[in-house]
Amino acid sequence: MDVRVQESAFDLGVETSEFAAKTSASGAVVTFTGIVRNNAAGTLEHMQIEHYPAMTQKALEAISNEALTRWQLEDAKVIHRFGALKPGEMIMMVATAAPHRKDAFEAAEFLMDYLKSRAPFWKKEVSSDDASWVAAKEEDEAALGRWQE
Amino acid sequence: MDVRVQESAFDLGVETSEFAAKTSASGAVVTFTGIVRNNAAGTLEHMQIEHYPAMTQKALEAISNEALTRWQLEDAKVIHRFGALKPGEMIMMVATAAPHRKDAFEAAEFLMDYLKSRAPFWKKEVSSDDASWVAAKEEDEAALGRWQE
Amino acid sequence: MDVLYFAWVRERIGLPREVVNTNARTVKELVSELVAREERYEAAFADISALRVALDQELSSFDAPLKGVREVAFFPPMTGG
Amino acid sequence: MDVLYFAWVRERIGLPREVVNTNARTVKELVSELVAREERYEAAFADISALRVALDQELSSFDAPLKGVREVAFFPPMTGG
Repeated sequence: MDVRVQESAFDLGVETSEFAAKTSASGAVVTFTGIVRNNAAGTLEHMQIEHYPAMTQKALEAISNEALTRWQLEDAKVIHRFGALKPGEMIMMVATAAPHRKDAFEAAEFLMDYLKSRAPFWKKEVSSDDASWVAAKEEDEAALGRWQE
Repeated sequence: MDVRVQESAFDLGVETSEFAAKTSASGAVVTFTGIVRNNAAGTLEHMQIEHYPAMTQKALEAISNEALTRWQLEDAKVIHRFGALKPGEMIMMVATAAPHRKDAFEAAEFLMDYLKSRAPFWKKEVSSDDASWVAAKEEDEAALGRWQE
Repeated sequence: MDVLYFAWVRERIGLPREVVNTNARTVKELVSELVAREERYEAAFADISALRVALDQELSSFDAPLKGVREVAFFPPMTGG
Repeated sequence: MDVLYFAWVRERIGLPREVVNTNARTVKELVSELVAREERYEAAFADISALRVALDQELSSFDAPLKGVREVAFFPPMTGG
């Protein structure tokens, strides 16, 4: 398991290749990557991502361990950045490796749903004429319902 | 859209990075990679993948177009290899890019479910003492039911 | 008409492709003609519920008409991905 | 007790962290004490249903007891990923 919270950029290609190379017993590797999108007007200067350092690593590890417990996974990786990220930059990625594709897909979706609403990150959109905190979406909170037993 | 059927290896890292870099309007990129697993006894020499050249490219393009129609996707990529692949080698990958993660995940799962049971590939496991065709799984056929309207 | 075989169908029949002159109106009739030829065809087509057929590179059914079709392919259920 | 604020809670209160001496037994009592202090706290805690709280870096509830807790953090719903 590999969980990293960092300000610097990561190389999706290198991270994905390394992850896949390590998982020789698995037939299925799923990755998800979140990328900063511009706003509708195209005026986004950057996305400011704030986090709660003392809590973030612990929270991401807890979510990853939960995924490793609930699905037949060989490995999981989570990288999440903070700081000022420009449109097109990668914010975060998760990767899962499993013998069967259903486990790899479900675990990746689970990780994403929990990251969205339970990991201590907050996003602020800073554009040329405005700065506003991204509001949590009801649909993201609702997505967690799927994983409640 | 990028659909390739090839005997040569592909670089997952390069393919994923290139795909993500092209999709500037999308916030979510999902990839799936299929890797040759060894058998339980650890005796697999290679997986021989046969296909139907005149049909394969057409079938993969039709499945990809269907995904682009059914979900709000910006782009999709499918690479599938044929020939003799050793344990640990990558057999195929799909990638999807979408404004929202739900579309990217669902479209990738749809592509995989259709590739498994509707793209003209057949796998033969060749081990030191045996060679046998991989049987289609009922669960793979059943997985398609989810996408029928 | 070109007739193609893949995977274990190809192995049982012993060749990947052949030209067949036929007046069969449906895939099923074509299968009957082939089965009548030789034992290896009978072995390959023993259980057509375990087989798939494509007409001119499109998945089809054993009841489909062959009129206008140039290429018929027989194979087991696919195992891609 | 260390009290931390994040995102717009931090902006409204005007500082990221402070030490608070309190006898509050629950998170809600702590919030009441803070709100009684100054208008900027009132602005931040106007609607606690729009807020989340973590006790010693674990998500918790506003009814939770503060006994033994060393670090309380207030913030809006998270928007990670």
